[in-house]
Amino acid sequence: MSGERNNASTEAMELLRRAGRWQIWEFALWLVAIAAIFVLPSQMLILTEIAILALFAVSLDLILGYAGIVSLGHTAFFGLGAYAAGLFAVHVSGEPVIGLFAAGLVSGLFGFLTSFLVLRGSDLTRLMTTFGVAMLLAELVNQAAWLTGGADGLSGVMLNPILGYFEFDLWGRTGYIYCLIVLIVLTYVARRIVNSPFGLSLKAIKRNQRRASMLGISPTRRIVAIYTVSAAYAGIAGALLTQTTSFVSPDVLAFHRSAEVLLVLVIGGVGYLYGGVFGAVVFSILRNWLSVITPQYWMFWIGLVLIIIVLVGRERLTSWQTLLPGSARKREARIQHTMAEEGK
Amino acid sequence: MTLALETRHLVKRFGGFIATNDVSLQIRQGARHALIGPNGAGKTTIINLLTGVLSPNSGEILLGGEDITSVSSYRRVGKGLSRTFQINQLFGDLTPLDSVMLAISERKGHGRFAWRPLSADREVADEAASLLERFRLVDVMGMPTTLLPYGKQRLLEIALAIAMQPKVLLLDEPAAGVPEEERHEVLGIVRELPANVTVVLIEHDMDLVFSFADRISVLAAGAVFAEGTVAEISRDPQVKAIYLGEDA
Amino acid sequence: QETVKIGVILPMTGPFASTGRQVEAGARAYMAINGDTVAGKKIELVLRDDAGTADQTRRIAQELVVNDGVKMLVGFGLTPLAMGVAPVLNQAKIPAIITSATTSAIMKQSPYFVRTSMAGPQSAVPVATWAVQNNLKRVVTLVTDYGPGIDIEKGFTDQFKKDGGTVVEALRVPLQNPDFAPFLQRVRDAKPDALFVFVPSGVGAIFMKQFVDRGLADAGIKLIATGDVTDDDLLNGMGPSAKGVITGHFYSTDHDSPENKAFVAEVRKANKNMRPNFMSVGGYDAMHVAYAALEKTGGDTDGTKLVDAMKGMEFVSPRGPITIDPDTRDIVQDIYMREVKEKNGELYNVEFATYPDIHDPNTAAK
Amino acid sequence: MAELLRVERLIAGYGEAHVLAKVDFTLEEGRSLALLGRNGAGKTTLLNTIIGVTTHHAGSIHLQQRDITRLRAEKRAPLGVGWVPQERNIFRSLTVEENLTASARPGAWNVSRVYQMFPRLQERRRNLGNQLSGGEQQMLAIARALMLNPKVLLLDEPLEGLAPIIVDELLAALRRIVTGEGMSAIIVEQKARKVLPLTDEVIVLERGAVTYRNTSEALLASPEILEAHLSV
Amino acid sequence: MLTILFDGIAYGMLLFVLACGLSVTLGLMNFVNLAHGAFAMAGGYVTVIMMNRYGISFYWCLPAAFIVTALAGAVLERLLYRRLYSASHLDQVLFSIGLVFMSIAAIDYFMGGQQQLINLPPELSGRFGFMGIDIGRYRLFIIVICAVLTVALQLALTRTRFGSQLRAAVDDGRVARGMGINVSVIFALTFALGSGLAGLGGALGTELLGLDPNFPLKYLIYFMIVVTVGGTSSITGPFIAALLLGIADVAGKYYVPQLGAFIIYAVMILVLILRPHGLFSREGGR
Ligand SMILES: Nc1ncnc2c1ncn2[C@@H]1O[C@H](COP(=O)(O)OP(=O)(O)OP(=O)(O)O)[C@@H](O)[C@H]1O
Ligand SMILES: Nc1ncnc2c1ncn2[C@@H]1O[C@H](COP(=O)(O)OP(=O)(O)OP(=O)(O)O)[C@@H](O)[C@H]1O
Ligand SMILES: CC(C)C[C@H](N)C(=O)O
Ligand SMILES: [Mg+2]
Ligand SMILES: [Mg+2]
Repeated sequence: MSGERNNASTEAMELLRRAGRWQIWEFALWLVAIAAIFVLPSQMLILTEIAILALFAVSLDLILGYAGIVSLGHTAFFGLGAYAAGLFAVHVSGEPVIGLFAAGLVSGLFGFLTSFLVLRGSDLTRLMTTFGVAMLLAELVNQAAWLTGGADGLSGVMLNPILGYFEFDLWGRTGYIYCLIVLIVLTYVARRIVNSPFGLSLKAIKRNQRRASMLGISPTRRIVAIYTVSAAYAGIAGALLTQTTSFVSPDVLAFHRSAEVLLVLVIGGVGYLYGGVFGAVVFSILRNWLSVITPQYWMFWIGLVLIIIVLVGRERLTSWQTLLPGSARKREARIQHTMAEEGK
Repeated sequence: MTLALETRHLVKRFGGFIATNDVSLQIRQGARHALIGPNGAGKTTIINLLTGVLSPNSGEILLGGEDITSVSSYRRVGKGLSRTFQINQLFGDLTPLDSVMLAISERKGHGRFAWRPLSADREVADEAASLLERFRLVDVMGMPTTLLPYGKQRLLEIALAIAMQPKVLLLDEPAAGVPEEERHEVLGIVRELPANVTVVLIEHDMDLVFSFADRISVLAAGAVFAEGTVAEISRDPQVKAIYLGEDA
Repeated sequence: QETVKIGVILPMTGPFASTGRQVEAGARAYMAINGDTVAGKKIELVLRDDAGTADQTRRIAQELVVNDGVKMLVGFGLTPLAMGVAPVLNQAKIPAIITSATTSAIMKQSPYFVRTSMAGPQSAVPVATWAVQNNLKRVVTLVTDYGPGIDIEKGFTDQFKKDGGTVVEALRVPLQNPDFAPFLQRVRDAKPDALFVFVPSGVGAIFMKQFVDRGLADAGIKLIATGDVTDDDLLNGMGPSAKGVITGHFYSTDHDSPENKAFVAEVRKANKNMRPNFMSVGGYDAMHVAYAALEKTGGDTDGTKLVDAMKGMEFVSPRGPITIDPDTRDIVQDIYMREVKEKNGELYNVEFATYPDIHDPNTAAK
Repeated sequence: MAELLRVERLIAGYGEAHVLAKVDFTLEEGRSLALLGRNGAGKTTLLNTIIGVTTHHAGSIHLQQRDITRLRAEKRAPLGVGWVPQERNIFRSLTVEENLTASARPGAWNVSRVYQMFPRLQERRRNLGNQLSGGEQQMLAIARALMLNPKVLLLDEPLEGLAPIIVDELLAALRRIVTGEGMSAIIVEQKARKVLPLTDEVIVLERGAVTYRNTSEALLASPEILEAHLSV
Repeated sequence: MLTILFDGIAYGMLLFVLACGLSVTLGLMNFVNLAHGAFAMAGGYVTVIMMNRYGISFYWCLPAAFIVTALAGAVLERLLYRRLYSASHLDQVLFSIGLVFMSIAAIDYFMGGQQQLINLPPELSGRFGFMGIDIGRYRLFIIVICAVLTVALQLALTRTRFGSQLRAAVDDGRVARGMGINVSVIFALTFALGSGLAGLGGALGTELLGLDPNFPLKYLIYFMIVVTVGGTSSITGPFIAALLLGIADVAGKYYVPQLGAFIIYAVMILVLILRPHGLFSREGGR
């Protein structure tokens, strides 16, 4: 009997380990991203934009994909971080890395303060309260022209070389490397978080909040915690934008950004962190390509692509993952297959 | 006699409807207490009041002598209260393994660890595996819960409550949907819990109730209608008339 | 033959898409009329959409410079979009001709900016003077609450006070504002002689309707505005209610000159009979400035040389004579007072007075 | 007696997965069938396939000689199939009464008759569906199916959650309905001994296939077979 | 003072007329149809084309806008929407935003990007005084239409069997089918109704809001605010919410114009903090 027990727990350990294991495609993805520095020197700018958008989407995935909190105002944190980094550079110090931390801190704090708004209510309620917060913030920035430059934007953002060594260049190479490093580090951190017991409790809260509290989990605290982290992530993404463009304007707080990041994440798929990254890659490249071909009507084609993605089923588009060895999806597929076999 | 759980003059109204009407219960530590009564008598409502899913209009709830009437529900769990739901409340596409891991690590207070991988917790995993084994869920522990047959989901529902190692365990019709042969087995696991664990059972299967409980409260129209030992209740003509029918 | 690429960055989609469409039409009209070669070089436009988002504008500008090798940039629909590109210009040292963005502050951001649209307050100043001259001494101002609006409010108010008028109340309307009722009611209650208005052009048409519908005109309140409100492109659709509105602006489709006739005819021909408006002419003149600068440098595309060539340039545009101020690189132009009138069954802004050589009051003062 | 329902070599499941493996049985008018089997044997899946909410792979279903295999679910109820789902699935934003009337069809069963059968429902008739107790929901699910005035009732563990006295009444009522009114019923139940006395025939499912078929009487008389098929 | 109240009510009703179609599709059918504005825009363009190109009377344009968009809605429902009822809300968002993008570009292509304006018949323009209140004729017209619509819809959806079948279908489509409720027909009809109402709203709104290809995105947020604040389980909820928001917005902009832009969002957040499921939510409803 004890032999059997051992079997069960070994099997359990194996299942748990597999869930958190690094996949080959993850390494491949980051290798490609790094290789791009040397292979695509003329595309640094769009790649930078993608990296920033990806980080922003990862931050949204932390709350949406794991805790189930939809937000149509996530750009509040992005924009706040962008302004924080800009103001920091203008008034305190032009050192990018410190500015990044400052922006993350400010946005995280704001996330913490506004997190009580998303604790209750349906998806729709959350969608609209977060949206409202972002709009109020945007209006505030517009009115506080003495600090933010108002509608004209905050100019005069000058940045020192990163850590005193690496200067931002016109080609955007430094900018890209900088953003990529931040993205990789923060994705790694997010990965640790979601694969921890804490991460598991978020998944549980998303699926059944009532039951989660009956396991002694305080949904409130967990949501506040992850919302704060996510806000800080978004703030850092915003700061990266400021630092790589040395300019901030109120459209970092505009509605379309919240909507865009949601689109990007949903395209890539929620709840596995890389959805944001893939979504950002696909969406940016597609949009850029289409808007070069047809500057006036690219929206039509993007719209068509979105509809096709939904109708064909994103799962089928991302099912390439099952082809790779050892992936979680493959395991699921296998289980379903076995079930089917047993049924016969 | 120490009381594990006590309610005093508990009242709950839904609009004009009184679902719990001045209920005072005393359940001593280690009791195997059954709560029975007609459909809609207010049994589930009492469990919801006890666990803080609902808050009472008036009255008090005491857990081990401590007033917990206004304590939030997750804190009550921390104080040793655990329950199952009449209608399964599970975690959708999470697997039974994940669900049980969650319950155990939360009990151990590991839920705040955001840096340590789940798989690094050998101890928790061992305990999860043995619990799943006891509930015959090992073969399906890696499947999304929603795909399990109803009966297996029911077992997981109970396993989660037991994983919390409660001092007081509230079971709301645990056997519903569990095949007849497994019912006794499940209650067997419950019965094997340490003697100082208090169990409150709601159940319409009288075979189970009579074989399991040492004391029974009968609820009707929101109020306590009768209370006594198994023998007393099963013979009570009034209880027969409103609830048991002729069979019992 | 060598090709010189000019990058055109405009909002072609989003709320300001009509700006982009007009500017593009103007620029293409210039090339249609004047050919695509200058100083032995072939000119090629590379049009890109920034959807009105500043970081996109900046990225596209940077890419056009670095990857496509454009020698000049043209466009910039909104102030923050232009602001965002300034650091790129300073680093890459290439000229950027602004065809639409209007705030005064932009020009200071980079010595490579040249403007062929207008500085916002330019058209407000003559309106103020004209109002006082015509005995409209108590005025309420109403502007859209963003950079250009505030610039224009300031330009108007400064001049108006100097000339002896009183601003009874200054209202600012949010950029996203579907209903003017409360603001117009406030105006009505204040009972001024006239209401001075600036709102972006699409909004202007809706504003006009609500102004008339609320009976403010009947209550004896005159509407005076910058030309954005009676945008030539939309004027016809506003219907009879627009008749009699007095505006000050730098361009009217109706401007009587051979240059303008040719321009209007070309734009109408190429764009399903669309009327060019003040944004279009900005695009047209931007191309003129670009051509003339290349001519002057003899085809040399060095950015600094080009900008130098542009400074002090003088020519007759479809709107009338204009100069590029050699110090500020901003445009100096005549502002016309116009009244909306019916001509051949269509509505036009008919010019009736000219205020010559207006500088941006905000920078000229200093 | 006329044949009511005929299921032949039925293979069905969820999506790609097969759960039922060539199920065969027939049911005659005015007869009732007990459907037994362990957890996960496919009982629910079989009922769901008859009502038309699973994925059909092969085989056929005939209702009164009419092939309904490819008919969409909403077309089957009007032909006389009434369904009590295992998880009750009360419409939560409808009141009790709306739950009853939304899908009702004319016939012997009407609102006042089901209220007579379940007085509790009448007391709670203005309550929303999701504000009912578990047992009340079960009653409502049964009442809702009766309001369809079907020819055959598919009952998926209908006794679960009901008070013993109600169980007795319900079983008695079902017997009256089946023998007295000619309505047929297929009843899934964990406690075989409760339903066997009421039903005419019995089939046992195991891993999606029929492994035993007999009259209820015969099965009741041989407890060892019952044991063999149903114990774990 | 009373004039401001009247204007507030009128503005609220304008919001409502645009949003009530959405409170049918999103509120009752639980489909996150962000393309609602595209249907409204279609209704608007139908009106513009009929009036400006063919000189047809405004009064004929309203039913035409309703019918054309309802038909368009029905066709799209049959072809596309119905595949997505069971999809997640996020997929619905993606899909309907895709439609919005396509509609924006398509309208830009066919109709051009400029503002479209219409001129109302004289009896609807201007204003008259009534007991000291200054009443805009067109605004009164909108108020009347809204009141009628609200009563009719509310009755149709709560007092009829169609209404309860619809709610049943939304609650649990699979089981509703099993009960013989023809879910797809009900959904198609309801969706057509919602789209038609959107079209009607667009036709009525063109005069006051203008119309350009960006309409669906520009006003999307206003529709959503009304429906969210009102709660998704009735038509009267959004009606009252629209009134509240309209009055608050107009009065706020009148009395404290400096805070103009903050008001509507602040009111929304406040309401949602106090009542997370909107002003009127049937307890236990979604
Ligand atoms: N939210 C609510 N609003 C109104 N009435 C409610 C609500 N919740 C429960 N009720 C009513 O309260 C009564 C008691 O319900 P409860 O679930 O406690 O019954 P129960 O004893 O558990 O019955 P069962 O044995 O059927 O599960 C029922 O009649 C139910 O309709
Ligand atoms: N939605 C689903 N998708 C895929 N597989 C499913 C689904 N529901 C059930 N199954 C599988 O189908 C098989 C049969 O399940 P079914 O619910 O029909 O069993 P049952 O006999 O009714 O069991 P119980 O007695 O527990 O109700 C099981 O193996 C189960 O895992
Ligand atoms: C096209 C105009 C609306 C541009 C505006 N005047 C600006 O400078 O931002
Ligand atoms: Mg109960
Ligand atoms: Mg079953």
